[in-house]
Amino acid sequence: MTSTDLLYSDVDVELRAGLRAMLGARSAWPDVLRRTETAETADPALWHTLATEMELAGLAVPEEFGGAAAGFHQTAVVLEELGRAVAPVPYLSSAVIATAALLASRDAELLAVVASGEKQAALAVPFSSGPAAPPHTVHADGSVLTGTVRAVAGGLTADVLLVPTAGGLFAVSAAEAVREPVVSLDQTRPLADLSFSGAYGRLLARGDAAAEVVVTALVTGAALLASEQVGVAQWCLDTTVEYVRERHQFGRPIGSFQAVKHRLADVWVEVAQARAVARHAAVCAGAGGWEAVVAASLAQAYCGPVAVLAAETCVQLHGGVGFTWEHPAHLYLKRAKSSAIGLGTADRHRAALAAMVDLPPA
Amino acid sequence: MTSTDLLYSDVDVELRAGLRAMLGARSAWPDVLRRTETAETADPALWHTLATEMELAGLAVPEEFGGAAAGFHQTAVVLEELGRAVAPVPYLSSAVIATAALLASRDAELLAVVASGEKQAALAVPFSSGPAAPPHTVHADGSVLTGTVRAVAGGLTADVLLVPTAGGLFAVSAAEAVREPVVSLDQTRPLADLSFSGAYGRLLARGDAAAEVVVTALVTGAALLASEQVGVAQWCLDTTVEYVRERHQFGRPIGSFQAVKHRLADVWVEVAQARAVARHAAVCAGAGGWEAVVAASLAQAYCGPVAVLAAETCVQLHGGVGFTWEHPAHLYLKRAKSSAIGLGTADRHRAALAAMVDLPPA
Amino acid sequence: MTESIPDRLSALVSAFLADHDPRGDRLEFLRARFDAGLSWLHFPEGHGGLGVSRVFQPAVDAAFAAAGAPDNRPRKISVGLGMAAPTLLHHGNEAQRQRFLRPLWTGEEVWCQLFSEPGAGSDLAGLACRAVRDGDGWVVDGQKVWTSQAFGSRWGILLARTDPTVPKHRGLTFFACDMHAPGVEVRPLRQLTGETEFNEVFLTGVRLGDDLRLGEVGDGWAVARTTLMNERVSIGGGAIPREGGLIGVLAKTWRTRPDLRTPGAHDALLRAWVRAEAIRLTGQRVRQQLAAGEPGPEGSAVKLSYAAVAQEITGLELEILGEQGLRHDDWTLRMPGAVEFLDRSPTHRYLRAKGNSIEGGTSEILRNIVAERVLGLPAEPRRDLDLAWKDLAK
Amino acid sequence: MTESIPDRLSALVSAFLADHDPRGDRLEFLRARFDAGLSWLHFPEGHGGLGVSRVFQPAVDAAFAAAGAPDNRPRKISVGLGMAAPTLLHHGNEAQRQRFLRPLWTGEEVWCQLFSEPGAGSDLAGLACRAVRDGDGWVVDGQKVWTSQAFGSRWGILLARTDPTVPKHRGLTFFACDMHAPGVEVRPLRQLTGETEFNEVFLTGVRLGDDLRLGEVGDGWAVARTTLMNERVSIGGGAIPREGGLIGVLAKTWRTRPDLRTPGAHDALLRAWVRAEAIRLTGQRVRQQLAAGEPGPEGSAVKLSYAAVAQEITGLELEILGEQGLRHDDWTLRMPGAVEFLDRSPTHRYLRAKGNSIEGGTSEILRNIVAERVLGLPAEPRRDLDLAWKDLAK
Repeated sequence: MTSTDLLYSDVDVELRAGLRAMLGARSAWPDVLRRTETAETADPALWHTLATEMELAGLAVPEEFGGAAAGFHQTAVVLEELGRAVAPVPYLSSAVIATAALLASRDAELLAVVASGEKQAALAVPFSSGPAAPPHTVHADGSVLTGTVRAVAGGLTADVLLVPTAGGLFAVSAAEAVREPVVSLDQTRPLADLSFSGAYGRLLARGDAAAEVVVTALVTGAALLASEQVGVAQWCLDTTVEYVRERHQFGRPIGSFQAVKHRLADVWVEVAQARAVARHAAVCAGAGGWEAVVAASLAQAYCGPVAVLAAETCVQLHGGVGFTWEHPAHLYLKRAKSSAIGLGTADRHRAALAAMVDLPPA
Repeated sequence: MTSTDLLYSDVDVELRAGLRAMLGARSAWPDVLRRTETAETADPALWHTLATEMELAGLAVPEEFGGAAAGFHQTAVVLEELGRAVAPVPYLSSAVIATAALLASRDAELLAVVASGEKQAALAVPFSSGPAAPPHTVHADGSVLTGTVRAVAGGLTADVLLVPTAGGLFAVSAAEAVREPVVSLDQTRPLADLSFSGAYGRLLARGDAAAEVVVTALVTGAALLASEQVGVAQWCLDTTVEYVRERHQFGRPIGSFQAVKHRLADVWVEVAQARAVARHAAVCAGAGGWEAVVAASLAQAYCGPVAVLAAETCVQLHGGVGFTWEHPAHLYLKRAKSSAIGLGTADRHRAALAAMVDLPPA
Repeated sequence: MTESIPDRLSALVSAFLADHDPRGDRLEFLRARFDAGLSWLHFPEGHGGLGVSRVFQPAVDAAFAAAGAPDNRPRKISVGLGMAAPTLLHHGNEAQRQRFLRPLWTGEEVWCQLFSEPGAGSDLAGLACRAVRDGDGWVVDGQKVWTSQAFGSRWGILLARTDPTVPKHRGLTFFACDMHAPGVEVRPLRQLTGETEFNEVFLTGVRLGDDLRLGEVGDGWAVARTTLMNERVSIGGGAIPREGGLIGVLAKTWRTRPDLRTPGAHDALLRAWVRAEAIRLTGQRVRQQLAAGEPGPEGSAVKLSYAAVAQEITGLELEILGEQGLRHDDWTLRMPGAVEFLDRSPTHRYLRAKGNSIEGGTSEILRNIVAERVLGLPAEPRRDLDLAWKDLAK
Repeated sequence: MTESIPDRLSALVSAFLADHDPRGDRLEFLRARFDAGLSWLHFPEGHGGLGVSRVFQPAVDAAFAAAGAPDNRPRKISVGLGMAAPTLLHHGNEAQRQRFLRPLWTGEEVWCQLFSEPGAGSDLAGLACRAVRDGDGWVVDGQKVWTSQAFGSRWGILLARTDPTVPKHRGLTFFACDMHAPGVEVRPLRQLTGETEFNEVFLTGVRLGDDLRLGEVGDGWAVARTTLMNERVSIGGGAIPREGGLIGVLAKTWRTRPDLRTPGAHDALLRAWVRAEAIRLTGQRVRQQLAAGEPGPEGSAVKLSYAAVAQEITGLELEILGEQGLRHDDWTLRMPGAVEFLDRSPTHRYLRAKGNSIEGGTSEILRNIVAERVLGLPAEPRRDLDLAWKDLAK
């Protein structure tokens, strides 16, 4: 096993700066908060800018399919920034998970429209799935699909749904599904319950190949979600540090109290380590193979809890104000907690790791 | 379930004061430390004072067997003080575990000599046993015993060994065993490997009754060990508090640093709760029945880790000096850690609780 | 031979019940009970009590309840009972006690608390709300926050700064604030659950007569300490059975949903179960200490631990639930009823539990208090105690 | 076209090896290597180096090793290499560098550290060891502690107080202490494992010439900062494979002893495994940052985390082992060899790991440093910076 490169390149740094400026202008937290109380919880204009104008939907897609061929380690930088902004766009679901599925199923045509940002795609599995593929809840009779999938990330706004069934993986036009928005814990990542009753599906892969496509997509999603979690955690840490430097009680900044300092130092340690773990997972996700699977489970076993810790610390150290709706901390808390469940809890990923690294249960 | 009385009685308070004075005079920590490097790691004179002069060996034994009939909740007070002093006497092994076994097997004669402190007894099981009875490693051919038991607490100095076999529970004169002292992590609780090759045993109980005697003894031991752990934890907390009030760095007592204060406040919370849990277990141990088994496992699931936390915090907050041989902290660390393994780890007691309170595993 | 206190009380209650119909007019009955000294027994005669220990209270309350007598809806008027009443008793003058205590106890007048401010949370003594002398009264300007039931309240216990030129603890004065006075504006404060349990109260040129001042001018901190000490006493709570509360909800989910179980979650559940049980037994011991007349500091342990375990349990619950843990029930802004903690969705529990380590004193402040008052550890070097309030860094 | 640095270095090493037999006299070879500037490349010419970046060092060392050349036993002389040498380079005068650097690097003269005192651990600048002017030299009295290898050392880097009447950081002076001087007494210090890795050093009327002073009188703290910064840099450590170190030992036990497995221990093992792997990857990232010339503060994260996980793993190991975890191997007082961490009993590992969060800066102090220097959080109010040392509470 050679060492993965865990540093950011100059291109990464530039990409990050551009994204952060755009998100700051177009999707500052008051905008995000306001949107959670509207009917349109995802931001279509922001998606358009991100996916099409900035050409980031196809960042990890090879040039032959119309992508930028930059690789998933650069996609990870995008996710860090989207996490940092709790941006309400289906980037993880379309540009990572569905894209990984399409890459694995080598569907050139669909890949091209998704990579261009022209269309959004979503893998029709519950967002909580992982690390193993979920049981099939949609039945395929030939190419006619019937059944229900709950809590699909990106399902509400996707144009194309990639639906796993026992009969294979199908591409289904969203128009053929009934989509019920979920009142989700994290309103910045809308979920939808999808129902199919005799929908037409185009077969993308069948049998073992289909199962492998789904697993690859979930593994890639788990690996990349870690970078989003790092972004969430870093925002929570930065925002809390800034607050405790300014907030005075007892005639001094509360950040000068040792208990506060130590707690934030501990969060910093966790975030620093989560970053190394997430970078490793992102690089491995691009390379594929066995280590990609190990690294993805490691990343979800580690980074999910770190984002939750950072967000919970953010709420606590903001005191009363962190408990209010008007402060953005709760957006991050909700994103962190639901992401810790998304694509498999740390607990389930630890169990998966145990099998992979030969540490058998009792 | 009626509420157990978790307070100390006036008699308890008096008993505690007398014991603490005696132990301070007779077994201060420098004496304890010195003794760990001698051949006689247990203190026979101290045992004599405690068991015979103060008449504490039979504290929990009914009067008809020559005991004080005070009940195990008072024995628990003795254990708190012995823990506080890391006293090198086999009180837990003889006056609690073996006594509980003799009470359960209703052996009046042996009970009387053990309750009087005239003889020490020990249940010949590894100290790590619990909460389930350990597998038999001694074979009984009629009343002739052969086999080996490792790491028996109190086994080195016991006059009578209570040896579980598939053929029943036997009382064996220590003279019939080969006893090998163990170089134990906690030298203040000497352990011995015992070998029997054709030793004569007197049958105390057979079949299910014998198994039940052993389990009762282990449950009682686990319940009462919790009070010893509270004593260890309380000493560690008190000693650390005293140290951080005196020790100056940066021109102020280190106990005025908030990180130190909060850490000790957290230990205090744990010790306060451990005390309630240990009192509950001690009262229930006297009453017997199902709740005694639940309370004992609860006590070991909770109090063992608390003593370890308190001892580890004691070492850490003493800085370099806590890492030296010349400071008593390590005596408590070793006692705490080996007691957390003794009579079953917290982990095993949690699993036992799961079965008892209907929280089945996955 | 003198009659024992319980016997005497029992006789008094019987006599009272013989004279007053528990099914009659609710308020009339409560007022009469107050006048008979059978309200809060430890209060002095003439103020709803008989000057006997509060350990006898439960028996008297039980006797009234057994007779089908109305209660004073103690949960609804908890700020009045727990905080305002002892403050009025210890620091009010006779006229104030006569004016306020009876309608407070009967629930005719609800009280709220006007202490915390956006800039003064943990450091309550640093508050900025000003009260300025104006003729024979006061004019109050400032903003208060985290006020429960501000909408339905008739009175508020108010801590305000009357002298900014002295150190912070010395420039405060305590008032009963007329919540109906012009210039009092209450706004609901929305919390991260979407609900509004609390309010902000804006005070703009609010005129209060000097007869509403409790204690001396500049003595507000000492008065507030009485208030806060009584708040702390009341937090202990009653006996709960094993698996009462949050752990019971999670245990039930575990038992009824074998499909959700994983080995890792099992051990986490057991750890939480053990901890919840330890807290429960500690609470039991605290109540036994109180009943024995030897109150200990372990109530603080319970509050600290409870906050931590509530957060642990509710977080674990969401992870165990998986897909269901991603779903909330309702984000609509609304004012919650008394106890919705167990009726709402698991996500609501998770979010609401975040307040447990903030409200009623943050866990950080509570650890300071334990370290200094229980363990006797030295205070940190402080600069804020001797400087004039106006010169403090803010 | 100019030759690249690696090529030039490679040529220099080849030429050197052609002239000097790596199998010949060890010391002669090492001295010659020093004189050729091939010892520590980043040192200036004339002092064992060539003034080039230390990134080229590994290749040169590897070339010498490949040729079978002797090394200078870097582990044995780590205090000299890591702490004394950079201090001598930056603060020593030319005569001192000439005198000390070569025998230091060749290992002919071993160095030890005389900084910590019983009363000055975390607060090193508060140390009490006095150095008093006496003619053209100094007389030193005091006690130092936690000195490794004091017995075999020829020199010690000594921080002593030369002026107790000024604030603590300003009254210190830095010396090279002659460990053979009369009045230097070394006593082994036994630690809780039973061994003696460290020593106490008693200095009683020790006379040191003024030529042994490093830096100006009163400048000792600035000099010591150079020393300590270099200690911190050297702590990073090298690349380790997955399951290198303590977690590998535990994983092996788990794999080979199915009889010891429990579900609860399994999850604890996995948590530790994940954490150990996170630390390993963070260390990898730290080394990549260093190699890219962009050192980051994450090394501190590794030290903090490593101490915690080492304690967690060794504690868990004992619990998993059960009966075997109750047994120690040997309490005999002895001086341990270089690395016995993995060869001794699990109980020894458990005990020794307690030192990880104390030695080289306690975890508490390290968290302060992270909070203030990395996160930019404000310092606590301090009283000890401006008072004369003699007036500080001790």
